[in-house]
Parts: sequence; structure tokens; C-alpha cells
Amino acid sequence: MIFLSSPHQHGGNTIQLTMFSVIIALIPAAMVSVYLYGWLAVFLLTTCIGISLLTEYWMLRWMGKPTKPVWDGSAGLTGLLLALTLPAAVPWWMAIFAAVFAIILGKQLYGGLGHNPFNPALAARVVLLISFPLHMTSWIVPMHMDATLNMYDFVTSLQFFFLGPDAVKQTWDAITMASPLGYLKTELGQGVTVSQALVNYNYSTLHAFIGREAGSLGEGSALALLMGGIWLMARHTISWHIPISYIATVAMFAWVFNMINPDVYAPPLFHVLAGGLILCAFFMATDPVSSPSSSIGKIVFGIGCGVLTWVIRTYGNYPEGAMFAVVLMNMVTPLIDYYVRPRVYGYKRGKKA
Amino acid sequence: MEFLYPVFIFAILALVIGVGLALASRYFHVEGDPLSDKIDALLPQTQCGQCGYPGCRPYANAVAADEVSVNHCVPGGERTMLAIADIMGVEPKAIEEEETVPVVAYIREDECIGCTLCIKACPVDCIIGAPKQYHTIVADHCTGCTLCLEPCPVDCIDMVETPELLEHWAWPVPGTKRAIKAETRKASHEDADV
Amino acid sequence: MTEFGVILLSAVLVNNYVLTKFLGICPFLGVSGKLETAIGMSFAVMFVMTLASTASWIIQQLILIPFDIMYLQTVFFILIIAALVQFVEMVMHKTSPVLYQGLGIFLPLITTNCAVLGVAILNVQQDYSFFASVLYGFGAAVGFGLVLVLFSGLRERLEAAPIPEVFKGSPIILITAGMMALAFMGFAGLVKV
Amino acid sequence: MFDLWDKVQQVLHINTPRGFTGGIVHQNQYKITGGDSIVASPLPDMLVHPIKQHIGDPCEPIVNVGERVLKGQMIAKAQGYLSVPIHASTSGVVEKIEKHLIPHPSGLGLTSISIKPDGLDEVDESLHPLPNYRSVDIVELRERIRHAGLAGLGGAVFPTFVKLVHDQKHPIETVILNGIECEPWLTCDHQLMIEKAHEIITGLDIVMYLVDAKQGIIAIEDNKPDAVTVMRKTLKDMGLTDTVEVKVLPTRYPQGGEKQLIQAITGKEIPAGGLPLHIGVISSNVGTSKAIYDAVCLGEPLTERIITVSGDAVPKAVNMSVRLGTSVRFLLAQVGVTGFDDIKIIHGGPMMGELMVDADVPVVKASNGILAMHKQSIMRAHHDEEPCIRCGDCGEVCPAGLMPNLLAQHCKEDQFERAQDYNLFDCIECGACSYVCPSHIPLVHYFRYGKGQVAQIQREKAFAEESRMRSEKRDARLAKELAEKEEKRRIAKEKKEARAKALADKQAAEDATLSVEAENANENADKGVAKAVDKSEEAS
Repeated sequence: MIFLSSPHQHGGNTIQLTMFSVIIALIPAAMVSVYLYGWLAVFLLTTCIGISLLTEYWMLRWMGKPTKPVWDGSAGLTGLLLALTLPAAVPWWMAIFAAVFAIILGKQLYGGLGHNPFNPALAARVVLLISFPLHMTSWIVPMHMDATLNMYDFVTSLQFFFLGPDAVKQTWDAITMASPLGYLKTELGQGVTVSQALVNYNYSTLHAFIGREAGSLGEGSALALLMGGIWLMARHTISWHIPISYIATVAMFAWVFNMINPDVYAPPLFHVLAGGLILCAFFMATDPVSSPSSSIGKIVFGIGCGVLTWVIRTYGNYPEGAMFAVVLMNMVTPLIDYYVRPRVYGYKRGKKA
Repeated sequence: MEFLYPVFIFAILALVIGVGLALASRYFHVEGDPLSDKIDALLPQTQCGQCGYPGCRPYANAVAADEVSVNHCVPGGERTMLAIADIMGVEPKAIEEEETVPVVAYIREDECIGCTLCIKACPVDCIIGAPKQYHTIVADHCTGCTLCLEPCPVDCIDMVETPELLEHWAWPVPGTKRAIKAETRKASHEDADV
Repeated sequence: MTEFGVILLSAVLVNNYVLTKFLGICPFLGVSGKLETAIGMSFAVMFVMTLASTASWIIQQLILIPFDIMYLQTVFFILIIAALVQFVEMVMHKTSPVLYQGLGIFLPLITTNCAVLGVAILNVQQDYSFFASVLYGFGAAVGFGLVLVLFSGLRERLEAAPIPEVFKGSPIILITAGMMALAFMGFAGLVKV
Repeated sequence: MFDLWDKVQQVLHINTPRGFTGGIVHQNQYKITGGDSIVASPLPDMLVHPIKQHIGDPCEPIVNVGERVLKGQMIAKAQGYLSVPIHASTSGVVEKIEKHLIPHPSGLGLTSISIKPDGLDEVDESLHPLPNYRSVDIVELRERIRHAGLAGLGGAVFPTFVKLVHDQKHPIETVILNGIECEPWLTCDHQLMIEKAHEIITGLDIVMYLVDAKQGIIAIEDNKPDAVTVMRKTLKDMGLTDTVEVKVLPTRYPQGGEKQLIQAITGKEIPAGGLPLHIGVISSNVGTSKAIYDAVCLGEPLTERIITVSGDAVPKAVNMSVRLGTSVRFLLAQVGVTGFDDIKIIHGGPMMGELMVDADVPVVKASNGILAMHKQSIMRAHHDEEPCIRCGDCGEVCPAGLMPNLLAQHCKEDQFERAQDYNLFDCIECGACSYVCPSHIPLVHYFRYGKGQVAQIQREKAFAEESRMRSEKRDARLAKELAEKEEKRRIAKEKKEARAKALADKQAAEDATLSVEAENANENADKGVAKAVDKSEEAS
């Protein structure tokens, strides 16, 4: 007999269930990445997930903790998310480094699941972006765009993955292209208008939506991501607050500034579909551990992410701001939790006990 | 003489600032030490003297003046120590003595000789009695300081655990310690044949 | 007007004193343990920095340049800063003894806080006008305070975390600070200074 | 009109906008006894009445061991304002008055009056029925309700008479009758509504008369359509449809909580620290309403109540009418539970009820259900705690609008001031947060721990303050005594000095005469000196 407090009934939700739902929701996006980049995507996905699990296992063993949490799905999810934020051009050692970084520095050193202040996958991705800008901003030409490029069969992909472009007798320029966001940034820097730049790039909203533009593995198809995200919302695994407020904020900023000067500021639809916004909004920013707990805090968080994303994309050095925005907002999360609280029953808003 | 200009300028500036600060220090002068009041409010007021000071207030003064570390209040336990460390902005230090269960003193009256020595020792005046009469301790006011044990010539004072009251019962922290307590309690009730 | 905006934004975010210039690390690590203390410290630094940049500009223009004693710059600035800190300390002791105790040694240490001296000297180097230098000092302090408060929020969360024994305390704090610095690199290029 | 709208809602499965903040929908309600008629429990061989069965001050026994008491006779009288008396639930002899286990999670005992039934069930008829209650003075009615020992039978056991104030400052507009019964497993109110609709509605009418309310609402969740039909029909038969209506609410836990129910029905919130009457509403459980009817119209004090005896370890679950004081072990034996090795007993519903340390606890006024559950099904709910992933589900379902995860974290780390800053004491302990937590964190347990510790700290503070005052008084007394002693000593010293001086003068004088004598009579010198010494000794 021990003192056990009520309630004596439980709804049956578990961490494992939550994590695996997110993994399942990401499967369409992963499949699109395989469709776009063939074996390269497969190698990257397996490396990241495998190394994440291994690192988690070894860390737990090394620290003398039970190794059961390896199978709660969180490490696998970190690996999967990490892979989906990486460009297909990333070589094997970089993928391993990122996965190890994500698990050790991003998560285990902080005490494991539930204590990491930053989203581990995004933290690793930011480190890679700052350390290896060339690799992280070169996007392999998707398979369907250039069928002549002899890159996508198993052997060549394997050689490329492990030995780099020289081994498959290619140069960076031949096999990579700019992503819509990066291209737009360069062109705008040279004084080209937005609409002209998009025409030059041969940009198509439809393609961006169903997933035919170059980018990181998981960024390709907004459709696949939305499918997963909406399924998660319907399951109540994630709440609507962060994704909706995030995307709406970006769209609104883009819309207002596009109205003011359409030559310099890209249209809202472009901003929403391009780059990692949807991936970040549905799967990164909603990471429960590093985002606020209350609904109203989540909305504040989403708006903050939206503003930062748009500002960094528009004015910053980096063409893609979504990742930075989420990591920056992760830092603000404790303060949001502290200062932005839901209204307590029987109190007027903003009034404390 | 050229080279002395900087010296003059510097000296004048320093003088101006010094006078300004002197005025300011008069204006913002702090009376007394509000810190020791704050610390005193945290102490359990058992006046037991286990800290080495003759009571709670002197200890509070000493802590506020940084003469002694924060970990000498035994009856206050860890919670008091942490609170004081927090106010003082120092690292918490473990209390050396072991934390004890709350106790009150109890006089075995048939052995009491009515010497009134314990009455004189009690810091909170909670022992009632007159010379050559049995003494009694008002348990509600006893702080459990044990100061009355020493002077008693016939050793008729015991420290007894305070009984657990239903109204004062609190949920234990969810963990493992709670297991044993409930088990023993159940057993004790079975023995009592309720 | 735009110029002032650029100065402010640059000082707060892009060239943040703590995370990109690595000035003022000592109080950044020292007083970020508790949110209330961090906020108090932020305001203290904000006050000192703004006044220090104002005073140093005045000293620079009215004393150092006319008398051609620029080589005494550091000494003069430190004198000014020390006096300011002394003043803040007195005010704080009077108005908020708990905060005074909480800040502890770090309050007088603002005197030797490299961020404060840094503001004063960088102001002179960059040849800012009076308003620009006041704004720059204020902006740098706001940036310092912002990062300090964010960091203290994170640290309060870390308090509860079961961090491996060897990484408890400074190591994990430094790792977190490093991650913050990385994230702040995202602001790079926001303003071209 | 409302009927039609309810029908439409039911058919289309649209819930009206969530009546209250947060809340959960149980996947399985386990209401296996819903619609089972109430059976009467047989007379046990011992009835135990703890002296405190309500929120407030404990009662004082007014019977002695060996005394014979009748059914309905008052055996313990109310002490203080917030208190209601206790009555014997059958006739018999008081066997003992001592500590006995009570339905409390601590497993601590409380003074209880044990009555050995004599099987005659003789009724004490000192309370005469008042069937024409509308002609009775409200002060007398209220006194009757108090005298009958009524306390809220929904589980909170707040003394009923306290609520029934006709206050000029806060006129009551609405009386809400709580037939929600949102706890899984429990069906006692459900069945009571079906079988005792007339009594319940009469009770409501008494309350409305007492507080001069214009409107009565009977709130029932949509999982009890049969109760809704019966209540509506009875209302029509009694001709009360103008003033009283039945409101059907979507099933949602914890809608039965007073605050939540009032919010769901009126859209108003009880201000913090306030009472329902501050917003012109009072609410009462259907069981209480029936008991009010019994007390007023039949003159019967509260001696028995309806209890759902159920649980997954119970072979034949029933709704039972049970005398207060009946042992839980006896009750469970009635439904076929005999071995208690693999069984845990919950007193109340699974969401807010408490695990009992032992089966030998009596049924009290608060008992609305006794659930016997298999150990493993309980332990499944009390899975090992995993780290919080801060998903915020707990905050989403919290009917009080708290942030349970942060609150629990602060309680866990003993940061009680922070916890209070996060409104620890506004938690109603409904358990919705623990129910949805994917990490199986016993959030409610942490809150209770926190609340207990805060109370403890406050007690210690008060005690320390008292000790400080006693100590200061003692110091003052000692200082005074010391000063007095000093004063006495000073006076004594002065006296002594004065005397010594006087003596010295005398001595000198004597010496002088002596020398004269010596000169006069040398031979008598020795004698004279001896005499002088004698004299001086006498003087001193």
C-alpha cells in the first residue's frame, strides 16, 4: 500500500504514442524526398536516424541510465527531423556529426527528453549551417528536373555520399542549383524585381506546393507536410496554435510589404510555400519540449517565429530564416511560460492571486 | 609645467565626483539592517541555541553580518537554510546535524520533585508549576528545544514525538518514501483491532 | 532617423555585446541564475551604460580633446564609470536591499565590466555624435539585458533538469550560451553597418 | 423548444460551445449500473459514525457508551457555525466511542461512535413532518435542514444550510440542481433521478422557496436520456414547468464541479475567493435535494444515502441505499467481493475518489460510490512517472485555467512561492491533467503535496511567531525581575550602609565613653569592653 493520489483512471496517452504519431505524420514528406533525390535521400535518412539511435543508446549506457528511452521514439524523431532539414548534398560525415551533436549536445547533456531548451534537430542544423555554409546551401538538382544527370542510381549515389562530387566526376555547379529563396535573395541583391526573378527561376506555385522544387529533403512538398500536420492536429497530438499563428504571421507580413512594394518584397504565397516554413511550423516549432505550454503562449510563440522568419529572410544574410527563428524563439520559451499565462478561473485577465 | 595640466584636470574631476558621491551617500543612507529582520522572520524561533548563539535573533544578526554561515539552524532544517541562502545570495550549505522528527518535552510527573529548574530554563515560558509542586509542559507551546533536559536533577523529562493530527496530515511527495509509512500505519491499525 | 534605428538595432541584436562581441561575459554568467536578479541587473547596467556613454562623450569632447590628453582616456572613463556604479549601488541599497544582496559582488564589478568600458571606448572610436553615442550605449545595454534575461529564463529551467554530474554548473551554462550565440548569428546582415 | 434543440444536437452530435473551460471526454464511462434500480442494503452488525462527516468543525458526541439510541436520534451535536449534527442510522446501543479508521487517504483515525443495532429499527420521531413547507417560516426551515444534518451529498459535503441564505445584498436568481454525475462508474444520482424524481423536484422547490429564487434548473448530462425524460415528465405532472427547466449538457468531465457547472449553465464565473451566491446562483446536488425533501416533508434526518457499489472486481454491481456508518467491507460482501488481496477500494469515483487503506471504513455522508478495482487496473493508471515533455495537454484540459506542468514542477522542487504565484490554490483537484498526461505524472498528487506543505509552512510560521512573542515576553519578564532584584539589592545595600554608619557612630560614641570610663575605672576595663562587644553584636 502506498499513497496514491486520485485520479485512478488514465486516458492512455503515452510519450511513445505521441512520438510515433509525429514520425508517421512525417512519412509522406520522407517519401517525397526519396522521390526527389532517390538513393541520396535514403542514405541520409538512414544515417541520421541510425546514428541518432546509436548515440542515444551509447549516451544512456555511458551515463549509467536505463536504455529503455531509446525506444520511446524521441531519438528516432530527432534523427528523422534532422535528415529532413538537411540538403541532399550533405556528405556522410556531416550527417553523422549533426546527428551526434543533436543527441549529445542538444539533448542528453541537458538531462534527456523533456529538458532540452532547444529543438535538438534544429540546433544541429544551425551548427552545420554556420560551420559548413557551402554544403548547407548547395541544393542537389531534383531527379525529375534533369534526367540526364547521372547521379541517382545506387552506386553513384553511394560514391557521392561517401566520397564527394569528385568521385562521381561531377562539380558542385553541375549537380547543384539554388533554392527559390536563395535565388531570389541573390537576384534582389542585384536589383532584379521579385516577379522577374521568379520568372527567371521558372518558379511555379503549384510545383512548390506538390513538391518539385529544390531544397532540403523534407522541404520539398508542402502537400505532404500539410497532410501529416493536419492529421496530427486532428489527433490532438499537436495543437493548432503554433502552426496557424506562425504561418499566418509570415503571410501577413509578406502580404503587407508586398502591397507596399511588390518589387522588393516577395508575395505571401511564395513565402509560405518556399523553404522550410511549413516543415518548421508543423513539426519543429511544435516540438513540445522547447515550445511554451499554454495555448496563449503558443500563439505568442508562433507570432514571434513568424516575425523573425520574415525579418531574417528579407533582411538577413541567410536566405532561410525559419530554422533560426525557431531556435531564437526557443530561447524565449521560458519567459513566455512565465509571463504569458492563461486566465485563471474566477480572475480577471492579467490579475494575479 | 605643461605636464601637470592633466594631473590638475584629473584631480579636479575626481574632487567633483567625490563631493557628489559624498552628498549622495548622505542622501541615500540606509538605517539599520533590514536583512537581519528578514532572516529572523525565517527562523523557527525555538530559541534552542543549537546554532551557538543565545537565540534566533542573535543568529539572524550574525548571518546578516556575514559572520557565520547559513547552515547552523538545526530545527529550521533544509528549507530554512535554503531560504536564508537565497536571501543572502550565497550557495546553500548542507546542515551538519541530522534533521530530527518534531518533538515536544514531556514531564513524568510522579518523578518530578518540583525544583523549578526547568521552568527557569524554558525559553518560551511553557512550563507551569511552583516550588514543591509537579510541573507540567504546555505541549502546544513547546518548541522542542530540549533546553529543559539539562537542568533537571532527576531526569524526569522526555522528548516525545508530536502525534500526527488528521487536520495536519499532508500528502507526501510522490516517490518511494511514502511506501513504508502507509504500510506500517495499516499494520498498526490491524493490531489495534479496529 | 534611420541612422539612429540602425544603431539601435545593430547594438541590440546584430552586434550584441554578449553573444557576438563577447563583452560582459562575467556578469552574464554570474547573475543569470534567477530571473528577478537578471532583470534588476539589466536595469542597473542599462542605467550605468547609458550614463557612461553620455558622460564619456562629454568628457571626451570637453576635456580630453581640448586639453589634448587622449592618452588618459581609459583612466578618465574608469573614473566616471566607477563613480556611476557607486551611485547606482547606493540607490539600490536604499531602494531594494534584496536585489542589492542578490546582485552581490557583481554590482560593484560593473565598474570593471568590459561591456561598459567597451561602450565608452567604442563610442569614441566610431566617432558617434552625442545622440548617437547615447543611443549606442543604451542599445548595447538593452542587448545585454535582453540576452541576460533570456538566459536566466533558460537557466531557471535547467535548474530542474537531471544534467549529468560532470556537466552541472558552468559547463552546461557555457554550452547553452554557445548555442544562444549560434542562434544570434541568424541576425547577421540584418543591418549593414 | 429545448427538447427539439436537444434532439437535433443529439442526432447531429454537435455539442453546444464548450460550457466551461477545459475538460475531458472519457473514452469509457463504465457506467455499468446505469438504470439498475436501487436495492436496500441489509442491516450490518455494527454502525460506525465518525464525528466529522462534513467540511467544517467536528461534532461533539452527546451520547454515552451503553446508552440506547433510536434511528434518527442525534448522537453528536454541531460545534461552531460550519457544522451539522450526526444522527444514528438505526436503533441500538452505543458500544464504544473511540478512534476508528475513516474514509481518508491518510489511513488516520477519527473519534467515532459505534452503535450495535438491536434489529428493531425503532424511529425517533422528535422531528415532525412539515409537508406544507410553503407556510413555514424560512428561519425554521433552515434550522430544520441544519438540524437534520444535511451536507452536500455530491461528495464535497459542505453544510447545506449555509448556502440557503436569503441575503438582501446578493439576491439569488437561479437554483441549479446538479444531476451531472460526471465521474465514470458512478450512477447513484442517475438512478435517484429516475426513481425519486418527485422528491428531488420538491426538494428543489423548498430551496427555491427558502432563497426566494425565480428560476430552477436541473442540469443533466446527455448520457442519461432516461433521467431527462423522467424529470421532464414529473415537472409537467407537478405543474412546475414555468419556473423549473431541465437542461441537457454535453457529457464532459468535470462538469459536475460546482464552478464548472455554473459556468456551463450561466456563462458566469464565481469570482476568486467568492461564493456562488455572489453571482446570484446556488447549486445543490440531486441527492441533497432529495434529502431536503426527507428532512422537511417527512421529518427524517440524514441517516442513509444512495451509493454505487461497482468496480471491475465486483461481480454484481448495484446502486444501493445504505445506512450511514455501514462498513465498506460489509457492503462489498453484499455484492460478492470477499477476498481483498488483489483488490483496491476507491471511496468515491475514479477521478476524485481516494484509495482506502483498509476495507474497514464506514460509509459517511460524502460516500457517493465504493469501487473495488483490481490492483493491476489501478496500477495501470499509476504508471511510473516519466519526464515531462511539456506538451501542454494538461493546461488544455484544466478547467481552472492553470498551467499544471509548471505548477507540478515547482511543487516538486519545493518552490512553493512560485507555485502559489502560478495559482496553486485555485486547483480543484479534478484530475483531468493527470488523466491526459502522456508521461503519467501524478500532477494532482504534486499539487496536494504542495498545498499540504504550504499549510505546514504557514502553521510553522504562526508557531514561530507565537514562540517569538513568548520568548520576548520571557526576556522582558526576566529583565524586569532582574531590575527589581537589582532595585531590592540597592535598597538593601543602602539600608545596610545606613545601619553600618549608624553603628559606627554609636561605636565611636561608646568608644568615647569607654575611654572616659577606662580613665575613671581601670580595673573594670576588661568587663566594659566585653559589654560593648556584646552590645554591638546585639545591634547587628
